[in-house]
Amino acid sequence: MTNTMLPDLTIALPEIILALGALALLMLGVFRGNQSTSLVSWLAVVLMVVALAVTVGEAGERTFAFGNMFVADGFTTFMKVLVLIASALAVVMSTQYFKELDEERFEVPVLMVLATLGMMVMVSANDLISLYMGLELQSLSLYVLASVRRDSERATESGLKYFVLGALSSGILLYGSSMVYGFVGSTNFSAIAEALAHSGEHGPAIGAIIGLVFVLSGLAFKISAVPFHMWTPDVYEGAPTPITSFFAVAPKVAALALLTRVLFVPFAEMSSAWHQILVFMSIASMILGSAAAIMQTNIKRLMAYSSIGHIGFALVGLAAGTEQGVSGLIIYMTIYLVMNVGTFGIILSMRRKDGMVEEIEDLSGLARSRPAMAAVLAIFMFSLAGIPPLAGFFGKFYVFVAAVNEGLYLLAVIGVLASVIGAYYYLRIVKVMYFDKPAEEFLPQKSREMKLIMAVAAVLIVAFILPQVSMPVLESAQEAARALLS
Amino acid sequence: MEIGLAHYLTVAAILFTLGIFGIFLNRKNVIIILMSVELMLLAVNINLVAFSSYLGDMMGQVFAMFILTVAAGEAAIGLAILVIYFRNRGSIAVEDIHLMKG
Amino acid sequence: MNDMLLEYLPILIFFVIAIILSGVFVTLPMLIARQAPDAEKLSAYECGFEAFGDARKQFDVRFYLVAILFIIFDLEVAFLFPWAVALGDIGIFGFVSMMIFLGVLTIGFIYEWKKGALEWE
Amino acid sequence: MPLYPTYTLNIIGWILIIVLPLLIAVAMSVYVDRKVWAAMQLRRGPNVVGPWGLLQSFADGLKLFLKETIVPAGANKGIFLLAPCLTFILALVGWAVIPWSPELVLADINVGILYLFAISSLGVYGIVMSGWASNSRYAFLGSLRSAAQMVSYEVSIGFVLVTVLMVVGSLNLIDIVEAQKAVFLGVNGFWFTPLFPMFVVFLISALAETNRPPFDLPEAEAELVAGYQVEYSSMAFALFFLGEYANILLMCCMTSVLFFGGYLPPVEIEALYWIPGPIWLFAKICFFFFVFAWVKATVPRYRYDQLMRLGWKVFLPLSLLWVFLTGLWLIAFTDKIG
Amino acid sequence: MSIFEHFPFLSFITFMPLIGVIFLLMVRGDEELVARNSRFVALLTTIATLIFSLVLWFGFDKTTADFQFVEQAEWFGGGISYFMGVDGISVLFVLLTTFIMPLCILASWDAITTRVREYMICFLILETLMLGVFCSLDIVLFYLFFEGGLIPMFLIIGIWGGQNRVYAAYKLFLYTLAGSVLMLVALLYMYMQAGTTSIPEMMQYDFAAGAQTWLFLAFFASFAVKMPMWPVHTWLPDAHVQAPTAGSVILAGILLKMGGYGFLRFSLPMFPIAAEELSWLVLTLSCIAVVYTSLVALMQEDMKKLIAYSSVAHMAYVTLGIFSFNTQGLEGAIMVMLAHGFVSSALFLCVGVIYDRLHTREIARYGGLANNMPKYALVFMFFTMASVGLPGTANFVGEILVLAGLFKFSTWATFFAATGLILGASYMLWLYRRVIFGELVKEDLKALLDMNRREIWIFTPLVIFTLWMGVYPITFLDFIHVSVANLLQNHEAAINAFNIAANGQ
Repeated sequence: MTNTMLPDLTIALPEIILALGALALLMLGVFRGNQSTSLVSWLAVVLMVVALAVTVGEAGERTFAFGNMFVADGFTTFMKVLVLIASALAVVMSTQYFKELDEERFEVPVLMVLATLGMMVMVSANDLISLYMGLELQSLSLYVLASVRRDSERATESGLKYFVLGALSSGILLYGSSMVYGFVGSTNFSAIAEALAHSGEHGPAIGAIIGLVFVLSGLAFKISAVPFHMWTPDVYEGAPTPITSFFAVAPKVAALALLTRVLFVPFAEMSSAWHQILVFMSIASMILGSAAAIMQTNIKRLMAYSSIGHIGFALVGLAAGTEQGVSGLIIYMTIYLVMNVGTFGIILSMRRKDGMVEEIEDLSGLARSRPAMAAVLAIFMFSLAGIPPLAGFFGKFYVFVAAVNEGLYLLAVIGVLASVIGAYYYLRIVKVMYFDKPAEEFLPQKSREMKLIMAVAAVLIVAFILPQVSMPVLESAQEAARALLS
Repeated sequence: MEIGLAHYLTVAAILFTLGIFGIFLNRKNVIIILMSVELMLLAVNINLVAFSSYLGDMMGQVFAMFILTVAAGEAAIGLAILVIYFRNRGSIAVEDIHLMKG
Repeated sequence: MNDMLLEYLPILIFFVIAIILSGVFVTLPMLIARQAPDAEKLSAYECGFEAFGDARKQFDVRFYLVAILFIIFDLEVAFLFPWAVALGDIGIFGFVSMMIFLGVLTIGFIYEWKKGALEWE
Repeated sequence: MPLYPTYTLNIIGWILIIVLPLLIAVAMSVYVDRKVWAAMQLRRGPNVVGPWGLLQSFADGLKLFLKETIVPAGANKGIFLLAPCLTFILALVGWAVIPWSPELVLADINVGILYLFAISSLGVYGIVMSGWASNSRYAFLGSLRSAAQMVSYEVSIGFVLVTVLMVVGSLNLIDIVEAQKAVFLGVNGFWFTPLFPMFVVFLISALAETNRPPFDLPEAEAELVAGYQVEYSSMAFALFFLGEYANILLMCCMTSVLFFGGYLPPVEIEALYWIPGPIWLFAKICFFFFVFAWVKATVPRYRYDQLMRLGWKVFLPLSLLWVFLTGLWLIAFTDKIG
Repeated sequence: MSIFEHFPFLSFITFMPLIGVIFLLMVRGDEELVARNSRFVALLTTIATLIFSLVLWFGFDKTTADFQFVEQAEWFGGGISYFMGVDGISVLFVLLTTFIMPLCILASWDAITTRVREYMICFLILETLMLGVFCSLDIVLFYLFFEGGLIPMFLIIGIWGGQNRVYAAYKLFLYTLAGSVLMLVALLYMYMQAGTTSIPEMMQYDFAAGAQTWLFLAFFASFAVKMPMWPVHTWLPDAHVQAPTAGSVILAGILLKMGGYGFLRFSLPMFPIAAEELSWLVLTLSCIAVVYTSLVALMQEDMKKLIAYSSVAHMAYVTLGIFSFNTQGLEGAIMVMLAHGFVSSALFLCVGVIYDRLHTREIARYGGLANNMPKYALVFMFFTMASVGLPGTANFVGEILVLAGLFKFSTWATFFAATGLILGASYMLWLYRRVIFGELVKEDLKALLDMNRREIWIFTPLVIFTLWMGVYPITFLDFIHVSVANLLQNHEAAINAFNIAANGQ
């Protein structure tokens, strides 16, 4: 028994490291008190880096563990790397923020590590049970993180909303899982795929299709795809900004990875059933994300709608339903990560004497008072809008290539038109920064790490046209997609 | 009348629907929402156990156990968030949750 | 009706009898004894003072904390029950797994302890 | 199928055979309680009604029966009356699964201990409902305190049960009792094994679980004017009272079954088996009830913070540790795990 | 030629301005000093680029239709490569760009006083992107440059523009973007069909006739906006009016040419059948544009707006020429584009000269400038005449070729185009009369000084080239001949093949 256990454990080594590390950090924090927050944060980052190294080091052929509940292959490796990078950066960005507020809590980095652990499990899930466990570990940590500033009305309200709708989505997902289990006969992805492949002439049972729809809806909540996006703007606005920046990237990557696996491994046979849904969600997300953002005055809210829109674009790749589409999705999420981390870095730097500000108007004339910051933000905005030659364009390029290749012309046309609408509000930020009268100056960003993060992100966005930068991403994305579908 | 799988599924479906309606139609109290969520999870558990017995497969019951645990954690966290929310706002009425509009 | 359910039939009947019994106990005095309510008698007892305000106001958050802790631990107990029964079948592997689980639980417990969730004064 | 009516009637008969003596036992236990208490304080206790005051409890009951049922104006009437009923019902139905001898058990379900655990957990509802429904501060606070106390100790009880289950490997109460046969040196009962500390924890937790002194804070007459019961009168109050004592007896019974060999004789001697199981069990229950009364008379009342500390910071870690140690013990000295 | 084959001239020229950007970023000191140094760095960079681009002028082999100065390197994988090269159609546009840029920098010398460094950075980046558009032989690369130009242009108009600059900047950006994203979808389709993104290879690929129509329309959406064609031209007057002088010059001189260049590079060779079938649409729109915008131009109160509308009309000639599918038409179209690059640039500069002095473009505010600004009046007159198409100036050659070509194709269209010529003459001359002639009555006008030496330096080369093109157009036509002939040959071959296939069924 012991011998058969050992290989299992090594496959999940990154997760185990994170789990044990989170516990150790919790103990460290609770014995040393809140003044150890920065230490705990840095150790959390170290932990994630170690997990990252182990993940990369272990990359290889597809292997299963824990009775096929857990899978590791090229796809999981890539997605985990993304998740870990996003999480580590979010931890770095949050330390400064809470220190300035004088509200340091060592629980924040610990919760972020736990959420990351949940995401890793999501990415590697090969069973409805492990899917649910990962998802919930992530979600529960995020609910707490959203309302970690207990004395802020907005933070608690956002936490409450996030919780209620998140719990609802989990319920829907579970109901779907139970239907799938009942009508297909297993919770294991491989077994479900096997069963569906032999479902005979009449195709899969109607119950299985209903189950799939419910599972899809539940996951759509997590990636905030329309029509399950309602929580996103409020939660983004209310949560503390570094937490929002965490929300915006890592969970989305993980949930999309999960969604991809769910669609392409167990339910590959039912692609005709989910294809329509994805096309609809994608179109609705792109349009709503672009159109609703125009009215916003709060930049975090704007980013919320922006992320809804971007999820719509990423889903274009999934809707294509091909290896090319999946690799487009992966590329999209990689670029999305860099852009969002950078943008939130800037938002976190919007600080005046009397605290943080987050209205778009506060950026007025930034180009005069802080030209470098304005230039960097402008780069991110143009990139988010998908204007070439910045990286954001390539993200869209690759998903649309996949869509067009599959003959989804309407989807592609609607997508590019939505991106034009989207360009309008990204331009508005550029306009405010460059064309408007200067508002009160921001305090300088003191944190060297933050400056570095923003600078590196901006450079990556600009330098993506260089094959030296882009080729590794493109190639590994293709490999990851191939690994998933093989 | 023999109680079969269909009956369990129907009960579960009714409970689940009640849960969803409880969340969306409820205009009074957040606690009711939390209870509705629990109701949904309960419905899922009924489903899973019924299927498990029907299929003669233990996985469903294992799943149900996991859901039970997570539901407890979820309830705990939900109540905790509700408590801090109440401390800030002095109300848990649903119509008061409107600081941010979108 | 299968045999397993049959085992529970006595319990069901027991419940019915207990309910009838308690119902009788509560209602009979209402019929037999003289009922003469008045406002003073029906007011809430506050050591002789007039009751003011709502009795169901906010209460100490620690009660709530205890409730939460109870949910968590009681659920773990619910996990331990089947485990304990099946311990003979699942062997050392099962034992170690559950000990890891309890270890995690203990970490959480230490956290609560250090955070003062268990303090009452 | 045609057997059902007779079967059911048969069961009803058995139930009445349990319930009626139980109610009498409860009444007598109140009397015994007061007698023991008085004796320890060198008083005489009730001695007026009937011979040696034996009918005192019945007189009290009759008095309550003829009292006016007062439902406070601000109360939720339904819940207010339901609460004592619930307490009483739960205190009774727990007895359904108690094995009086290997054959003599009303409902020999295979999850007996789980059933008992569940029934005793539900007890907290009656208390919370009464406190809430009374719409009175004392009642509300008292019920909260009582509920918190009960759930706190229930956690430890849960872990104690787990240690027992680990050794037994079954949830059936008869299995549990049988497993205690001659565990060590011919003594019947887990108290004579490394589980002894768990027995102590269980006994003390049982005191707290039933709001008995020294843990009778929730209804501390001096501070909270009887806590959640403050608004109750007449039979509603009596039901609480009866339920409480029935619960105490149930706890005594559980202690006997879990650690003292239930219907088995105390030691494994063939001659002792001549005395039937129910009598052994009854004797053990009496013994533990005496212990309860003894503790009430001699131990000073705990402060609330001390009580919670004992539950959470001593019993819970201790029982958690014991789960671990029991496992080690089973691995090292038995072939149960391996 | 050997040296040209190994040295990446095109990349060098294209990215040269970026080297200037790096220098600009390193400029340190107080605002005044930074501004002065920035101007010099930008000017030197553009002049250096111009000098290097002369290699194309002299090294270009006019006897072949092949792409020259070709560079190709692995880039994104999947067939997307870094592929640069010029042929007879594009080489002149590259030269036009490098030629106009120093003039733009000079024109902004005194006009721009705030954030000079950023201004110059935007211009240099814009130059790189514009050169890239004309040099790239890979559709992805092309699209990058094509779209990327929007960013600096948006900033130039938005930051240094006039009163209503935000509106104009938005309009420019969103109109152009909306058009070009449709082209993107078409590009993706072509990439998927042909399996390559290389433009020369794509020219060889036969797209299905049904698909061609859609592809053509998608490209049309982009190029028509960029051209701009009626009715999607409305962004242009706004952008011109609000942009700083140099911005208008770039816009009129080069950016508008991208649309025409796109038609020549993509629409005609890649979708010959659709181009033929839809030529009625293009011609109709162009004819409407010629007449309508000329009439609108007559009504204008604002000088820049007037010239902007005249640009729309001129660009309509370009489309008329292109879609008459014959040598005269195509060559004329290219000539009109080149000529318009000089002439309209010069006209905007002329407006800039007096705008810098009086800060208004309202025609009614001027009058009688001939009295105190004789040199200016002369230059202005020269370019007015050039715009009207006076023989001996650049426009004349192009317009006459276009009309000749068009006449072969459609008489009706020729009629409308000729009407446009007359209308064009009237609004330009009327503008000139109102600004230059008449009594010099207004006090502030009397104080105006004539052109200074810098301004004369700006106009001199423009005058020279305008005359050169008008008097000896062969120099330029030599570059174009072979490529155009090749283009037409392929076009006709494709049409014939299609017709045979259609009849054969």
